[in-house]
Amino acid sequence: MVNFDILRSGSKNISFKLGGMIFLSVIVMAIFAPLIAPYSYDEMHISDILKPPSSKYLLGTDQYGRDIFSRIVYGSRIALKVGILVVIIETVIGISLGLLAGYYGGKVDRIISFITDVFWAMPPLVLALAVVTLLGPGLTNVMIAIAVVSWAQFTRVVRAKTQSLKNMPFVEAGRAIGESDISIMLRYILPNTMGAIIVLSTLALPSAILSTTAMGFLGLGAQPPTPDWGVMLSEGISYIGTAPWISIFPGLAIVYTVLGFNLLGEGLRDILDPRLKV
Amino acid sequence: MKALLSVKDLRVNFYTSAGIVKAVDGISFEIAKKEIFALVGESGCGKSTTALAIMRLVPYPGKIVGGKILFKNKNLLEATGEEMTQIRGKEISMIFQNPLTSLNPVYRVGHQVAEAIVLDNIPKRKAWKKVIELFKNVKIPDAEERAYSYPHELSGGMRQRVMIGMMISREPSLIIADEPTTALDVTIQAQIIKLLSELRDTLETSILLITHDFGVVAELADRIAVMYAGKIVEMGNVYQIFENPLHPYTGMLIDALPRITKKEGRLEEIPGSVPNLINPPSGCRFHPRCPLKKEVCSTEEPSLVEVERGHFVACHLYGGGKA
Amino acid sequence: MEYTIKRLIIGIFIVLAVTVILFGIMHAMPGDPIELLAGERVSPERIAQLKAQWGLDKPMYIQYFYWLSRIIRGDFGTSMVTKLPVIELIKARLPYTLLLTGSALIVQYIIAIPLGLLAALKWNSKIDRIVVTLSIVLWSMPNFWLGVLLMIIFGIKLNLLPLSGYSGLKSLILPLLTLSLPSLAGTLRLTRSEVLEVLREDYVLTAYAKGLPKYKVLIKHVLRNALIPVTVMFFLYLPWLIGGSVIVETVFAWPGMGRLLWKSITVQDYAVVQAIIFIIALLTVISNTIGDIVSAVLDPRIRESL
Amino acid sequence: MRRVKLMEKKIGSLILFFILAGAVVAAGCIGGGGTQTSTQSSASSTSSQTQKEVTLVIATPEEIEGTDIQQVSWANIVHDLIFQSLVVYTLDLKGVVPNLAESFEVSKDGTEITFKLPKDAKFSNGDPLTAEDIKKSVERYRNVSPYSEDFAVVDKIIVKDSQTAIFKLKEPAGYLWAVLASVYGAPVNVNLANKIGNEAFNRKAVGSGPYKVEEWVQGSQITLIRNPDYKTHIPFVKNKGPFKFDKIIVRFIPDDFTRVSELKAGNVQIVFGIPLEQVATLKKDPNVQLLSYLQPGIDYIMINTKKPPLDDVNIRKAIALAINRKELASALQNLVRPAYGYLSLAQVGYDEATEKELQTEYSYNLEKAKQLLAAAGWKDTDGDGIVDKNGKPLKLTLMVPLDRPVIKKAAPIIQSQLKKLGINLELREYEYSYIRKMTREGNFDMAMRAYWWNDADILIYIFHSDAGYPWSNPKVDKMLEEARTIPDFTERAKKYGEIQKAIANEMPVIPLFSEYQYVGVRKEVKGVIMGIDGSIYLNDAEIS
Repeated sequence: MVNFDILRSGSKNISFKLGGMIFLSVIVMAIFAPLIAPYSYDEMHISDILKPPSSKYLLGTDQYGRDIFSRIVYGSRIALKVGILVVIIETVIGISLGLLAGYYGGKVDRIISFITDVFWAMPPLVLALAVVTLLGPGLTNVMIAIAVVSWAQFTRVVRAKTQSLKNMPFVEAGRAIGESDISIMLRYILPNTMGAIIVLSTLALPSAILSTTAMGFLGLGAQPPTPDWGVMLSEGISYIGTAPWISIFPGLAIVYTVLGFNLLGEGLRDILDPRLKV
Repeated sequence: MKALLSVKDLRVNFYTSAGIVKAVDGISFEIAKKEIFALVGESGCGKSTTALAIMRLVPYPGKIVGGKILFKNKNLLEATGEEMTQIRGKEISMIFQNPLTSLNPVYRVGHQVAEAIVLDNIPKRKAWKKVIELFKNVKIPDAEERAYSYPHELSGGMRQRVMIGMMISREPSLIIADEPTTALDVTIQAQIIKLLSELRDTLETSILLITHDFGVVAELADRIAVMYAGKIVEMGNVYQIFENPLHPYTGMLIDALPRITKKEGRLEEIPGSVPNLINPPSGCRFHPRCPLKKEVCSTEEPSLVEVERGHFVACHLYGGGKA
Repeated sequence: MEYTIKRLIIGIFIVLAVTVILFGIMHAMPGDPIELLAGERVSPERIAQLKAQWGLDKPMYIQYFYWLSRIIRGDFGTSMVTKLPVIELIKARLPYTLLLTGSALIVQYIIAIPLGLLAALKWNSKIDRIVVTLSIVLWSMPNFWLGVLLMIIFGIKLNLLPLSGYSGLKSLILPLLTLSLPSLAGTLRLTRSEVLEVLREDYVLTAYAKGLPKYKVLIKHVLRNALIPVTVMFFLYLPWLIGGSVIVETVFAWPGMGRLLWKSITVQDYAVVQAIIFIIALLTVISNTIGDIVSAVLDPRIRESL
Repeated sequence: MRRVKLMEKKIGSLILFFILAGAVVAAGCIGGGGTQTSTQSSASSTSSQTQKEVTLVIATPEEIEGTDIQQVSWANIVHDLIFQSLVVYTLDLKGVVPNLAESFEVSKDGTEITFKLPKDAKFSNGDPLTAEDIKKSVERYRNVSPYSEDFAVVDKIIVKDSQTAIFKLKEPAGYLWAVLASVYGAPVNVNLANKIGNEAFNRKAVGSGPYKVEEWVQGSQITLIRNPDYKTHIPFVKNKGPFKFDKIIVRFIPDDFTRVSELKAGNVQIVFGIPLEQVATLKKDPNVQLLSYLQPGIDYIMINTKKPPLDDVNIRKAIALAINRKELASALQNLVRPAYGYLSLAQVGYDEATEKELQTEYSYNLEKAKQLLAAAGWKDTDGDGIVDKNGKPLKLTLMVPLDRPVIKKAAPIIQSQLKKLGINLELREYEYSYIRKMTREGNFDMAMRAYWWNDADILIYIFHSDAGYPWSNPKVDKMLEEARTIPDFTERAKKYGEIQKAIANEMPVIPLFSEYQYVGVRKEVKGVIMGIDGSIYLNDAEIS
């Protein structure tokens, strides 16, 4: 059939741009939080409890009279921290196991695949809950828990990619000139799996953030007075009748950020993953 | 002679984010009944696009932007989707380059052929019988068994035979064969070529042969059009082209011939490469690669002129410029 | 086939591993059901006494083997909290969870597949963009948040639907939506991308070339092939079908397995958690295998490799 | 090959079949449950003659563990409806009055309590309820209940005649009333329990309460139908006979928001466990009335008196003084009552005088607190706002129970109040029971806890050395042991007054407040009576 690759190349991608912009805006919010936020995130105004949005409190105040806007701004730091750290842990585990399994195959592969399957067979949220209940609540433990339940997907992808790559001529070449297995994995194979990994990470990040909010909802989130969006939201829900702003705005913040990352991921995949390039 | 298909000034553009690509840029040719007409050129020169344009199957982001395609004096470019459905398979059918990807992996090959046959409201059982006999016609051994195989269970040659069987099943008056042999190895190629020429005689169909392989052309074609960068640069009957190639490009293609068949027809011998069609070279599009170029070549675009009866060429060497 | 059998054997080991891990986690957790339940007025001695009654004083591996041997005999044990047989607790909730998740899954597929197809066919058009963006937005919502919003709108402001619990099929609607909308987005996008891929296959051109009318091409050649992975996906959902959704069931006070599971984790009702996880793990393995078989049945190329 | 072809079709239909089957089966089962109840209800409605049956719907946050009060570790409204205690406290907790028992008397030395049962007393399943059953109940309680020690002081029970049971005590025990007057001490139909086994009995227990279990839909609700034989001798209720609702459905709705929404929507008439953030709205709601009662006990901070620097009483007192309970209360929208002593007025043994005394001594005084810290050598030398002693800043962690909403809400405020004192307090949220465990193991700095029991005797489980917490004091041990044996209510209160002062003097535990508890009742429900400790009486209740 006609070959369109020349024609397709460099197709510009809306969702990527949009996602990128949202992503940047969150970054900016996180970095310049102290400049943007009018108050500190834990500053209580006992006299101004549950005040609706006003010029004094842009998005109103919560049950302690803390400025919700400020908390949301600072919260972006938490969200990013959670997302990024979780993804880093996942990718590190995923890549190393995936590379080993894919490259060596045989017993190594069977063992690693087995472990992966085991984690695959556990209901993620349940496992996460169990882990957090075991480690005790708190952001760090939540992050660990989420990473523990969701690294498997990375392993699977990297493994598959590696398998398809390891017999490619350029890898053979590497072997021919006597490169060590490690350097072949890191210098020949890994770079070629990066596309997939980047896509997977950008998509894993928002789901990490969502999982955190879920944990927060079940009361296993960050420790007060940390302005974690999930915790803010779930605490606010009980005020939804009297003071909807407490939960609505953090909710929107979550949707905004997660949406941004999802768009970014979608875009990246369209660009990097030839299977879906149209 | 009365033309079965005549393409007039056909233009197809691809609208990519990188820019507009004039994949087919105003080409015209005719195909008579029972004639085998070959469209030759390197990949990316627009010959396949021409074929798809005739089927009205140009894929996104391609668009037919001008010209006429008269088939039996009916302009296909004005036909409705419904009418095209009637024409496809029944009047014009198309054999594709890669027989593996061109058959649906999840259906038995017999089924896929029968699917076409039943369109002429022939009862299923009859249709199956017809499939078997078609398979016999295209020389598929123990056809009854094969009809139940899945594509991946067949060799490349067999699959291409199935494709051919499928495309002749409704006795179309024109078959477009897009690189029918490229994906096959040499021995099989010969068989398929033989099969095609026989079919032309038995079924009295015309064939539009799309290929980059002058070997195939030499064996099959009556008339030939050489395409370069979306334009026809030379057109004539098989003797005129082979005995007396006028356009330097044609010459090079023919010179490359003996080596082609060995090297599965890659044209390294021709220096330079297919030009970028988003902003094609000024003047004659071939001049950057042309050994005999004059300065007009880079400024003026030569037009297609008839230098001897039925032998056309677009080149300044033959005063093509005056037009 | 022997490939499938091999898969199943590995599967059994997977299930065992899962139970071991969770058993480990559960028992490593601080405190145990007895302590969790006992009020202020229970003295340390009494607690020790009760623990002995439940065999919690034994070393962990012994407890595990007790549990295992009981499971093999099909006995899921007794809940320390309710003192009722676990199987009974599960039986009581399974129908509700099946009703909720089952119908959620149906709705999800019924809506997602046509939309996905539409989006793919109208690729890059307005419709496509709208559908895709919408699905990503849904995809990006915390589902308890979505649930509460729905509650406020339909339950309180409009007062159209029951808010919580199970009182007739009407109370199914809100949890159903909350559950299916986000996951719907997933299926939709899968369908879309698969269809897009198939649409670029040569055999689709072939189908047109031999004169098949558009609808035939779309149904027989495009959908038929594109839906293979979507169908397989369906089977990977099955475990969740039984497991229920912790969050949605909590928000809507739905009397299902998810809530039972969550509550049992918080009070560390070992027997219950173990039983449910065991069932889910088992189901995961089984449905993965079914997934293999189905994809084999649907795709002859894979059939070879089995 | 053709076979496989067939299979393709099969799978397709199989998928569909599965889903449908699933849904149908599900619907089927549920429908089954439904029909079952409906038939039942028609039966009961015929029994309640002409007028159509009246149903009351109650919502509670937690599902019951079981219906057998002797097997569960905590009681709720369901048990109050199934069982009937021999006696109850008066609404102000100043005395005890008969309930199931027709009358009772206590011997002068307080070691002998005689209960007289009405001659026609019955269990809700019709079995006769005699003195023998009282005896059996107590014995069973001693075996199966986690609180088996409640009756430890009972030496033996003498069945004088079928209607007279005499409790012989090892020593006088004022605190025994707390059990006898609570549903925990209520008689259960032991014969039946033995016949059908504890497991079955826990599913459908039988007492002599105003209602009997009809159907318990696990994870969802329990349906109770009226016990026509019910009879009570409580003086402060008008209706001594069966209740006015043919049916009471108790729904278990864990999610606060949902539970309250259901009350607003009128789908339930009575809701327990109103979260404090909803109180304001509900007070405005014209269709809802809020009944409030005070927590029978206090929320407090326990301090690890063995762990430096908290082993220094001055620091503990400094912290106590730095906590501004008034601000705390207002921050919690005055839904709590500041506590300076260790008992709330909803507890037997509370002593007003002591409370006042402790209040004057320990109410908020940041200056004094700072002086105490300085005296102990903690000053802010590096001006970072945090006091330090030889270079180490004062950093403490406070364990916060995440399953106790009010305490959880108070924690960050205390955090910010102690900051003013120059203490860097870190919060750590855990399950309440985990915190109890950690405190028992002495593995903590400070921990927020609470107790709920309407008798001062609860103190013995916190402050007596046997309770196993870091702090103990032999003098206090002795006082606590004495206090439980005092039969006279006012005498006992005095004793507990001294005890509280003795404890406060070493401040191992900082009292914070008692929570106001709210029960939401639809306006159309009239005649609900509630005691100051939250004990609720529906005898006179009816829907208008």
